[in-house]
Amino acid sequence: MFSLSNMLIPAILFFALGFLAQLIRSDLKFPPDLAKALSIYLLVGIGLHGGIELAKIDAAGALSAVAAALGLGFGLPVIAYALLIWVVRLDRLNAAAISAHYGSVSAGTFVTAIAFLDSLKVPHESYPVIMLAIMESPAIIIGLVLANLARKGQGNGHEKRVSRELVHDAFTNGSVVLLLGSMLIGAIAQPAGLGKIMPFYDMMFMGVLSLFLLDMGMEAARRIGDFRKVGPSLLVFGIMMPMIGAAVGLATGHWLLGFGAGGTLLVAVLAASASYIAVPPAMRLAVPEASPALFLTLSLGVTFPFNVIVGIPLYFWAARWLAGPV
Amino acid sequence: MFSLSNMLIPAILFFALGFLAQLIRSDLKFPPDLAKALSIYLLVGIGLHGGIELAKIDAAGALSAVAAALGLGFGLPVIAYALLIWVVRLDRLNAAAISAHYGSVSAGTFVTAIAFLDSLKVPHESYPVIMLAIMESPAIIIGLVLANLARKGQGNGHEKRVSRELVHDAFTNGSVVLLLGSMLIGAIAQPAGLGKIMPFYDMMFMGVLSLFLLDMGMEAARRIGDFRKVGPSLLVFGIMMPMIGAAVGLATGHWLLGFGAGGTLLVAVLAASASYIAVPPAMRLAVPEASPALFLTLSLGVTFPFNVIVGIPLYFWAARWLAGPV
Amino acid sequence: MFSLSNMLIPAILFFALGFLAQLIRSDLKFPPDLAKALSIYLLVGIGLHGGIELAKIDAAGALSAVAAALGLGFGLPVIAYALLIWVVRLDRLNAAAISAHYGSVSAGTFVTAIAFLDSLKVPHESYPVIMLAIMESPAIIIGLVLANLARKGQGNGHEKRVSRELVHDAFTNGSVVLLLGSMLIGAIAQPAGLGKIMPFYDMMFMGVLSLFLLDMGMEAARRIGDFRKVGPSLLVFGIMMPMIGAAVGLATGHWLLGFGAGGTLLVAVLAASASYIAVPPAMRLAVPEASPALFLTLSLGVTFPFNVIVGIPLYFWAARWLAGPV
Amino acid sequence: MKPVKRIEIVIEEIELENVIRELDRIGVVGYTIVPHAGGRGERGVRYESLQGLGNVLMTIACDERQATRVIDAIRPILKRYGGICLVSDAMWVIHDS
Amino acid sequence: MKPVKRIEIVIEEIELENVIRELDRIGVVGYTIVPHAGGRGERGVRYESLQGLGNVLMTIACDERQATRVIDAIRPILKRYGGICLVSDAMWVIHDS
Amino acid sequence: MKPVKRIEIVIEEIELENVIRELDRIGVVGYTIVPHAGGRGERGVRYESLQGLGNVLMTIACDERQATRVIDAIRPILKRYGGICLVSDAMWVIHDS
Ligand SMILES: Nc1ncnc2c1ncn2[C@@H]1O[C@H](COP(=O)(O)O)[C@@H](O)[C@H]1O
Ligand SMILES: Nc1ncnc2c1ncn2[C@@H]1O[C@H](COP(=O)(O)O)[C@@H](O)[C@H]1O
Ligand SMILES: Nc1ncnc2c1ncn2[C@@H]1O[C@H](COP(=O)(O)O)[C@@H](O)[C@H]1O
Ligand code: NA
Ligand code: NA
Ligand code: NA
Repeated sequence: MFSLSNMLIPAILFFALGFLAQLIRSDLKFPPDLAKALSIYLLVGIGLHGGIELAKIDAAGALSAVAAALGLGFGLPVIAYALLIWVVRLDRLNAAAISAHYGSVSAGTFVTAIAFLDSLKVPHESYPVIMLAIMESPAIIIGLVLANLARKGQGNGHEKRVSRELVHDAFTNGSVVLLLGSMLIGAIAQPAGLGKIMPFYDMMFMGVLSLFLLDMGMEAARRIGDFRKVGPSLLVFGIMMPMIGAAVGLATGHWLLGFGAGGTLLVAVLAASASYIAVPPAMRLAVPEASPALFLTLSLGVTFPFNVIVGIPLYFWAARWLAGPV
Repeated sequence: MFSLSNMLIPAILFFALGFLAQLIRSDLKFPPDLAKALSIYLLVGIGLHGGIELAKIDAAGALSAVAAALGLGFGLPVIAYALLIWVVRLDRLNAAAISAHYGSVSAGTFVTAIAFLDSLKVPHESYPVIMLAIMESPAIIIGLVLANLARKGQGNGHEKRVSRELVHDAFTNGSVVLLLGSMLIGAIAQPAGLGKIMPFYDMMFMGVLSLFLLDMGMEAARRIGDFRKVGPSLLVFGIMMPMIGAAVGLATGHWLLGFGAGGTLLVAVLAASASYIAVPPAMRLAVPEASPALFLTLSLGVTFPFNVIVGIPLYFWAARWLAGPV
Repeated sequence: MFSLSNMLIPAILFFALGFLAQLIRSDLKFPPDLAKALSIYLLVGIGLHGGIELAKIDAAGALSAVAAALGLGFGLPVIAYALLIWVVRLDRLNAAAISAHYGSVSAGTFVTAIAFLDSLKVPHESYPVIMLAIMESPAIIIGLVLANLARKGQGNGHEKRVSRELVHDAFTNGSVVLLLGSMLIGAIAQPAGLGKIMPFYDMMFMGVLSLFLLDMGMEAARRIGDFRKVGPSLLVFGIMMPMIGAAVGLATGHWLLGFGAGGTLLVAVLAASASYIAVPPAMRLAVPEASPALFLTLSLGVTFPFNVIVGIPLYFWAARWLAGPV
Repeated sequence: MKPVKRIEIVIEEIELENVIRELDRIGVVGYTIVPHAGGRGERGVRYESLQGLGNVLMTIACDERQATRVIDAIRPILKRYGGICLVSDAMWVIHDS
Repeated sequence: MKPVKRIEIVIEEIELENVIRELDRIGVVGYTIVPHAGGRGERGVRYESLQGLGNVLMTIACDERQATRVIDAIRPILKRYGGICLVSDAMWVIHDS
Repeated sequence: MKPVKRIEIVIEEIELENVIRELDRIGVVGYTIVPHAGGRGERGVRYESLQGLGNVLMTIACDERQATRVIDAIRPILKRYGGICLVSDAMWVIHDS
């Protein structure tokens, strides 16, 4: 079942190609607007698919998925924070900013996991898509709370207004709006009309993902220069934290939500992945004292490649082991 | 036949999503170049489809459609101008600029109407596509003439050159060139080659439209801030004028051109819609004294959403009533 | 067999439309990032297709194709240089820069040739795709060598470092990385995953090409203003050199590589086409004394349109004559 | 022509909204924004990306009195989030003179 | 280095062609254009959009005599279509000196 | 506020890497880059395109001593590849003063 060939799915190969192109200092350039366009497309596509599936299923299942997502979104940053403070011995503000990234999710990793399942023809539950949409916000808020706690004693009045704005931003950021909005559209639009637009999202999806990952590979490799700044103990955190997250996610998916191997993998990936699109600007605003070189390098340069290349197959192996032989 | 479900076509829902995202001040951003790319795609797609259909039909029908388009393009701005001067009591230069917008057309609204017909599985004639291509230009020229008339007595020598350039621009603006050019290509290209490119324009069309309308919804909502500047009587004009235009269009489509319900709806939409891409820059150059806050807010912020959400189903109801039971 | 209808393939018609739009000074604008996006898509698409085909074929054939590509890449610039120096009597630095363009290739022309073969339902070998990927680099290096030879006696120390960088760039430029990388992915990725991404590259390919050529048509027409600077003898070179290249390519394809009419046409097109994306910036860096008005106008404004409109059918006629009746 | 202060500010894209709010508070109506900027400073390299962590370049022409107020309002933002602010002299070609 | 006037113009994208025509008439060869600019002034907010109603930023380095002619040519355009023009002093690092 | 030199450079996009290497050599840390620029000069019209032959606009604020070194390093590049470099005076609103 598990051979190298599982990793030869095109999405991952394109990620590797982008990584390599950057390593050999190719002049290959990806227009930033193209990356934005591809990410809009992917989020809408995920949302529509999720919405169509969700329209078919029961509300009770959806509710427990929502509850699990909230639990993960609020709980994981606390675990990350504790590790960063007590084990890595990082200062509190950087710890708060980094924690928020690990409580949130990476849609790119999520979709790569779906591509992985597709390539093995393993089915999966549709609830994890709701969880994806929901997990962005709580982590941002917890990050904010941790940062405000950390600042106690340093006294600063201006923070209140920023905090209020950030809570607003946490719930209205572009990814959340696109995911939830398209999910709703997928659930309520009339089927004939949906039938007309879905080819655009079905047939191109994996191809668009491959181009997106090509760019993300370049982006990840660009971060390698900052490894020095990050230091060895944080780099280890960038690999251990996704594994801890994945363990929590596997338990949640298997025991709490009762998913099969496919769905359990997706929950593990949600818990293991760290945001590198929505959370960085939020933390930049919320905790300007924290260094983007740390949180971006960890989420984009360490955890993202680790999950895409090693994590997904590893978590799936565990999910399969939990789910037992089919 | 007419239930809420008619409005639940994805194109309209995405428009609403964009509108909402802007209202709740989401940080969702659409790269301007992406909007330009989608609009190029849509215009070429409309043109190719139209051209393929037109290659099959008789020249006489095409000629009367062209004549009707010219009539609407020259006539509607005059109606709009009269209303603006005598009823709304607007100054002549702003009235001239706004009139030009209402004589021209909105390809976005036109394609949304096609999506609407598709979702009801109602067929439509192909002539309206030629009318779409033709109606951009006359309105710009009439706007220019009205503005020059308005300026009589104010004396200004520099205008002549600008006018000459604008007549050139009216016939060579990007939308016109793309529509007419692709229509010609659709009509004359050899079928085997067309067969290779049409999947790109067929299967993605409604999906691309949904993304385009997502952005247009945001753009429309951005205009709400200027409602104050526009004032109540102009806002009413922004809703009445499309209905007057639609009435003229319905009459033209049904009686003059003898179209069925589908084709009649499309002519009504051409007459009812106001340009918000090609005409604004033309009027900005031609009538710099006129306020973009007025003409853009009316065409993009009032008439466009009205047509997409209320107008299309309403005009179709009327078209059906005229066409009689099938 | 050869009628005007062969030229009515949509790709060529869109090129003509773009050319015309620019000639009539339409305000049609193509966002530069869209052109970059389309070119990334096309290169990846060509690469994947090539890779899938190459996985099926024997290494011996691939090796002789590689050898032929290297031969053409190193040989053609020398022919071009000799012509420019002795016949056109151009200065050595401009001659070096221009020669490099003609030794390299134009992926846009290559794909137009594939569209041409498709429209005639003529099959072709898959080796030419490797040749496309390989021919970018040698020409750049030869251009550099010729320029350095030309500078002998003028003395300039700074050149060494630039040369070293340029050799690096020649092998890592974006087009080369995308082509070789996707070819490798196409060859090694597991089939199930490839099956998921290929619809994106299959069904849209010719449609995307049509939009790309629309922009390239505008770009080519923009160069017409510089025809004066180029002068008549260089303009003639811009038409003769592709024919000489095509002759060499036809011979290589037919006799050396033993290809059929389709494959022979593609080799001819590789030899006949001049680079207008990867080589211009390389020559700008390597030979800043050379005038971009000369090399860009020749490759983009003369040779590219000539090949697309006249050259491809002409070379195919010759390829067919060589290959004999099927 | 009238002598004015030309204020040139480079800040992170995500800070732009805050700066405009400050300008509104002070009553500065006019400014020009150039997006897609990158750069390097004490806080490392910045470039346009999916995250919106690139820079924007803002130019404000105003009289000396307003300039002082703009600078005072901008300074804490620069302190907190980084960026630069340069002030120089220029002549404003007024439309009607 | 040679002292020059640095003219900085912000105009609507659609006006660019007209301004370049004026520069050609005057004989100014060199200029730099930054597209995609936005801004706010007496005529409200402008931003890049489908309509091409965003701004461009144009910088011209020239001697004082040419500067006067550029300003005279630009002024009616600014009056009619809006925008700003700032003039300041700079030293031009000439290539060959 | 502290008086600084404001160096403004327009070069071809493909030259950017070389210029940054020179800045690194000199020890200049801060600069701002605006991409997508076009323009016209002795070497004809330049605009953003597939070929990367458009311009970028680079702004550097530094003290006079560094400015001299930057200019010396930039001059041969301008001579070889074209472009312009303008130097003017400005006041830098320092974050902490
Ligand atoms: N000396 C400088 N000259 C020009 N731009 C600068 C300079 N220092 C900083 N910047 C710009 O300001 C941004 C933030 O600077 P910093 O907060 O120092 O990292 C950088 O990304 C640059 O775009
Ligand atoms: N005081 C100012 N400072 C900087 N830019 C300005 C100023 N006033 C106007 N602008 C720019 O000029 C454009 C047109 O201005 P206006 O014609 O006054 O609306 C605006 O969109 C701004 O980009
Ligand atoms: N006088 C000038 N004023 C402003 N920008 C200039 C000037 N001359 C040249 N440039 C810019 O520098 C680039 C290269 O100039 P050149 O090397 O003279 O062709 C041009 O494309 C312009 O962007
Ligand atoms: Na997570
Ligand atoms: Na109309
Ligand atoms: Na060649």
